Amino acid sequence: MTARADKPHLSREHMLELLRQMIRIRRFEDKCAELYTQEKIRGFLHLYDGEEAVAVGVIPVLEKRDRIVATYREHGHALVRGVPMKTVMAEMYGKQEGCSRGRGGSMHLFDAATNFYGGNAIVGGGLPLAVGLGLADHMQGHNLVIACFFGEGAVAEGEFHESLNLAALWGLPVLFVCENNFYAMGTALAISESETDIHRKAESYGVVSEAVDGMDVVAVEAAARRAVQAVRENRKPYFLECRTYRLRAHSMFDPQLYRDKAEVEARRKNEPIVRFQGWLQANQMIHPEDLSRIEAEIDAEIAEAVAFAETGTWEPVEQLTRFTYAESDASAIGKMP
Amino acid sequence: MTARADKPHLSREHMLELLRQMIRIRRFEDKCAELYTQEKIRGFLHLYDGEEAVAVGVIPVLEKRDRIVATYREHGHALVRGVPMKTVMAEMYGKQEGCSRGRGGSMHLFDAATNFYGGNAIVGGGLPLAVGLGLADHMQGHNLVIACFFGEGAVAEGEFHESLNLAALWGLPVLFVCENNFYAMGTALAISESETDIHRKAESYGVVSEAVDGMDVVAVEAAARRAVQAVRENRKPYFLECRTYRLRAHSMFDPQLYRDKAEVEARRKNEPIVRFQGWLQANQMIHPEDLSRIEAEIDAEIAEAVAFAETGTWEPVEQLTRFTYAESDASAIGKMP
Amino acid sequence: MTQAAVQTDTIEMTYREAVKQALRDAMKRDERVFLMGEDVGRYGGCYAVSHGLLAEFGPERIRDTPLSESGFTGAGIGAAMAGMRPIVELMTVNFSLLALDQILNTAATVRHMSGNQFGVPLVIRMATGAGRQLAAQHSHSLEGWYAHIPGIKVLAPATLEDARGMLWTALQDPDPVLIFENVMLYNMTGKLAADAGPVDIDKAAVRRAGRDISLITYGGSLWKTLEAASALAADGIEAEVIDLRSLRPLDDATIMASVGKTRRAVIVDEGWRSGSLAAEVGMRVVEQAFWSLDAPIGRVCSEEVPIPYPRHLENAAIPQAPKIVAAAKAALGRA
Amino acid sequence: MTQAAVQTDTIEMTYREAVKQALRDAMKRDERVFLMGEDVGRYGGCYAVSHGLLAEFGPERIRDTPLSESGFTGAGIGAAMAGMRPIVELMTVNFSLLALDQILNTAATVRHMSGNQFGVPLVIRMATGAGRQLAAQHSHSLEGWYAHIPGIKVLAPATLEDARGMLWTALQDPDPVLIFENVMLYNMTGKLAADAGPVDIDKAAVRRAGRDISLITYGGSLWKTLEAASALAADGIEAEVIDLRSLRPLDDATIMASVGKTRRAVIVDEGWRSGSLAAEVGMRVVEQAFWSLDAPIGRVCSEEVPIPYPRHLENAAIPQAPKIVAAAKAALGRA
Ligand SMILES: Cc1ncc(C[n+]2csc(CCOP(=O)(O)OP(=O)(O)O)c2C)c(N)n1
Ligand SMILES: Cc1ncc(C[n+]2csc(CCOP(=O)(O)OP(=O)(O)O)c2C)c(N)n1
Ligand SMILES: [Mg+2]
Ligand SMILES: [Mg+2]
Repeated sequence: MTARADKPHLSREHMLELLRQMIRIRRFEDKCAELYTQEKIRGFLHLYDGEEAVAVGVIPVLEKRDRIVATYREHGHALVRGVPMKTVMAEMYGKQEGCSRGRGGSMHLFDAATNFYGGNAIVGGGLPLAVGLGLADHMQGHNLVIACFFGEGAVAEGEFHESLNLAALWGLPVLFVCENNFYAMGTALAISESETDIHRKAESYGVVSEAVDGMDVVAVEAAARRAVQAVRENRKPYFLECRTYRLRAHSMFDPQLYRDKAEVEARRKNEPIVRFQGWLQANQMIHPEDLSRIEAEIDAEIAEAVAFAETGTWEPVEQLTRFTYAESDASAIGKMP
Repeated sequence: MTARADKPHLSREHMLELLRQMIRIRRFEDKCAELYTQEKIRGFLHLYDGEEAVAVGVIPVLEKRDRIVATYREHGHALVRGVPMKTVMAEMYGKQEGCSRGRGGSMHLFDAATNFYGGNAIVGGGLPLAVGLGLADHMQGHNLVIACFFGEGAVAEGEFHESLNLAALWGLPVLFVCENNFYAMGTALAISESETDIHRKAESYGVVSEAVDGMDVVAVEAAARRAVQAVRENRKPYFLECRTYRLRAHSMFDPQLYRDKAEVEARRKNEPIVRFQGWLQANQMIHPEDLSRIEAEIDAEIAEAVAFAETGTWEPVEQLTRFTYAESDASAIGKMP
Repeated sequence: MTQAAVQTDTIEMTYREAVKQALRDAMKRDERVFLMGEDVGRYGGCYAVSHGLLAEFGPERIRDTPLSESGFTGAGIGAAMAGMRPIVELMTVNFSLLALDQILNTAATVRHMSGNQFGVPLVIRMATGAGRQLAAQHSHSLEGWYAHIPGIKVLAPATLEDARGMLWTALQDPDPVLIFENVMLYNMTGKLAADAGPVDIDKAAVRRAGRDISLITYGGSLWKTLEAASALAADGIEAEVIDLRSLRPLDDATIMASVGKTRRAVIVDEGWRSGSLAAEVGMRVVEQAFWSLDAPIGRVCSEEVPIPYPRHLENAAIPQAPKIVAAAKAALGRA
Repeated sequence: MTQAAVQTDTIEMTYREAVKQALRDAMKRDERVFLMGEDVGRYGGCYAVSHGLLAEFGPERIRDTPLSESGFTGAGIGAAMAGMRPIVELMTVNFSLLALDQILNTAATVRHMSGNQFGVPLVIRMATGAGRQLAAQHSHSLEGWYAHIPGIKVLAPATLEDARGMLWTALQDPDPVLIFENVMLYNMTGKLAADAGPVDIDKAAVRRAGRDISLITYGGSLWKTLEAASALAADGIEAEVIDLRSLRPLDDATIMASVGKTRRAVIVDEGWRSGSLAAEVGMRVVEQAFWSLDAPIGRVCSEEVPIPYPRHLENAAIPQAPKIVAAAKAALGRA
């Protein structure tokens, strides 16, 4: 692992927390995949397997008041941010107790309490929104940081270009985090971009940028600290490219015809949990008991989340059209426009 | 003037032709402005006053088989390309004899005979189209060059970004000509772009680019030769930024509140016709008779064009819905879908 | 009510000026309000609506944007979600297509997808309509088309009162509201009460009472329809003219009350005929008031053609008073 | 005609396979044809429609694009104007909003603006519809909405024959044609004639003859409507089921012939109710066949809400057979 992170954060406790969060996401999603085959979870399900170091490296660096915009591959972001696992799971079930009241599902996790601005299923769609959150902060002077996550596939969209220009032009506090996992569904980076060194694109907007090994949680965290600090101090956007890899299929429907099993296997050897855990072990920073304790805690949390989701309630069909518009009074419930 | 142009083209005859074309555009448009106040021409009218060196420098370098995509400020491009002045004028009148049969008006000059693919009134809208023309050529192997003109304002649009990437990624023979006149309506470049050195943006797509003094017709021509040759030989896009200035209002409705008269006056001193003419005179390449002959010829051409437009015919109202779809037979005329 | 007030002091002004007053008023009343769009500041607005506001409120709140319709519309959505009250100007409806993903997939869905945790109190203004010989890419009338989208509201101010009064009400709305200003109205002058202020945005207005036929319309077509109603009156036909004002939601009650009385209806709408708002209004009448109808409902819409440049063809492409008169007479069996 | 052929050899296959055969056939017949879109090649198509075609035709003609909907749709327009016959796949209608400017402002207008000098013989395919619990941003049914635009044609193949046959006919069309494939149909199996080929794209089809009421629909809703018709038959009501097939232009003649016979109609359409295609069809019936109607026209559309994720709510949001049955009975006064 890199040793560039500020020393104070290299405490054993902190390291264990990073590891714990990555394992927590992984196990949660393994459970989701299982529940998907049981048809408890439906629709599209996009797993973060292999990319956990990005959310875990970046999000804890943010303050509570900061805001986050994510994509349809956002379970990890929501969990690390502190959206309660049980409300995330209930959302995947489509239950009223879900963090989006069951209306959104896997791709639309929202949580006002933690300033989690969703889950967006339109590739690139969250970028202008993040610019707007940054603009509001710029005008309100709250000194926030807006972290906006998106895949490298989104870089080809016009909205990427418009958003970077606006953020730079207006001096908005947006941290653009590109999760470059080298594939957009089945389209490899070289098939979607003429210039594959993504972080260099930020230069053409005058935005400071950096690329980091997104499989190394310590490196990501160190880069995120620099980035968040720069945004907070300079009130300007910053571009962080995290080079990572998606170890599973794009969604549950993807037969992965576009890449070799061998490529995936090679990458799996370097995946962030194994790698970080190995490093901690080699440095005697973790003991077997730590790991079993962590895993046991997480398993309990997951079991509780599943139980919560299972016993959750279905929204009555009479309430179908609710939340299309704000409700001025209770009598609006069930009223058609 | 720069002396970079290949010598063979510095013949007196060629120089006079460059001058003639610039004056031709200028006088044609002066007439249009006059006809606009007489309400012969209506709708939006965008004049090219001050920017003539761009079209005149670039377009004659293209071959007949090459294709051109322009904007709503395209009278100059159409004229230099060889769209007959009388059909351009008839189009401005909205007469059936117009180059777009009167349906398009000033912003939508089209001419299949000269491969002139319009006149597009959506800023940035022509860029993807040019990419498509390039793609067709790439697949058909005709070895064409597609010249796509657009203003610097279009650079902020997402379509600019998508188009540059596609052209570079797929190796398409598109010459992107940015007519940087430093204003998009009333919005100065620095208010629309965080990075104001436009041609550098091409780098982030791996596209070769160059900026040239767009008020110097010889320099533009020399750059265009390099660019067209590069596209034709390498079958790759090329980005040419021509730095120029719009001496008149954006359109006939623009009170020009956004810039000082003094700025415009200063620029007018350096305008391409005065400048080139002065240079030719200083170098004894032009005689007063040349100028009067050229002007007389142009005035005659304009008078003829106006007469042609005046005596043109109005499309009968019964034919209103024609050309919404192709007509398979004559009986389709006037039929509503 | 939104009828021209005659009792108090009135001021003669243009529709343009009424919109500007509304903008200025909103900016003064609420510091969360700001205006953002292409050329709203230094240029003074492409239809001169915001002329002078930059000097008064500065470039942060009268914010010129680059040509990035999707980007700055999305930025408006984000700013609205974070407590601001943005007014995004999309210059004209023709360019709004570039922002449609943000409008339909984000602005209109966020409240629902988030289970009511986040709302988008955003106002989007744009000019709409043909009539200025701007040809096929600059003459769309898509407000009725936008009215298809659940999650947004769609307003079409036709009068000075509404141009002046709808904006503030829209800004109070917790959900996205689109306001369409017909380009042919900006120069229209009229009298407006000196103390004119916010108006409701829920109710259609009866702009002319009549017993023989209901002419239902909105926006720029209102004035052509009123002209047609005068012509009909000369022939002894008393048409009732309804100004829808809000295209989404539609005020069914006012429509049905009128048709219930007149038993005949013609709908006038500048959108292309197929899939026009007129079809929706007509279908609602069929659903809710079929048995009151004495004749088929008529509609006068735009012809199914991209708007051509020449004046005579443009005029023929969009609704005009004589066509409305003819349709009304046809519905009355007096063709 | 497009009815299932029973006389010749038939092959059992899915709707997906029928679309693929059509693609393969077109690629083989005309070397100007190519397919371009996100993940059409290496991934095999997001709904596996183009699986295998990359191996057969190579990456130039089965062209994977970056995520740039506006860019590659516009590139399709340009390529079509320069002599190619592109098939642009927009993956799903939900993402087509990003390309709407190119579709409406360029593809639909070029022939007109250029005075008939240039045409855009482009086919754009996309998946449409709800039913897979993909929630608010991935479940739109906007084909009826697209049918508002003059200059384009809009097709909705509901059967294997049409999935197989419409593409080639669309490719012969000199103007842009949009083909909407309902996501719920891809797995549908049926028998298709071994020699199935191009079909007309002008006529609506009577999928079930009946005398009591006309049920007018298209695309994914056809099968729910046929199911409803069976249920109605059990109650002694013989419904005629019309499959529109082409949403623009609409085949008025077939619609009016049916309604003229049955004197009652219900229109079924998965678009949101307000401003739905159903409104347009209903309005046309009112305009052209008002005096034949014995009862108000009914419509069964989607509820006015972004489609929610949970299955029970999604099901309730979109048309279903029981609702169609109820609407038909209501129109027959048998509610
Ligand atoms: C505008 C848009 N186009 C297409 C899609 C379909 N789609 C969903 S995810 C995806 C790939 C995105 O890749 P990337 O941005 O790299 O993110 P990743 O999935 O790799 O995390 C595509 C094409 C979409 N959701 N939105
Ligand atoms: C998509 C779009 N947005 C807005 C407009 C309105 N508009 C017309 S020209 C123009 C300025 C364009 O500036 P630039 O690209 O620099 O070209 P120039 O007019 O300077 O030649 C604007 C904003 C438009 N036509 N299209
Ligand atoms: Mg990716
Ligand atoms: Mg410019």
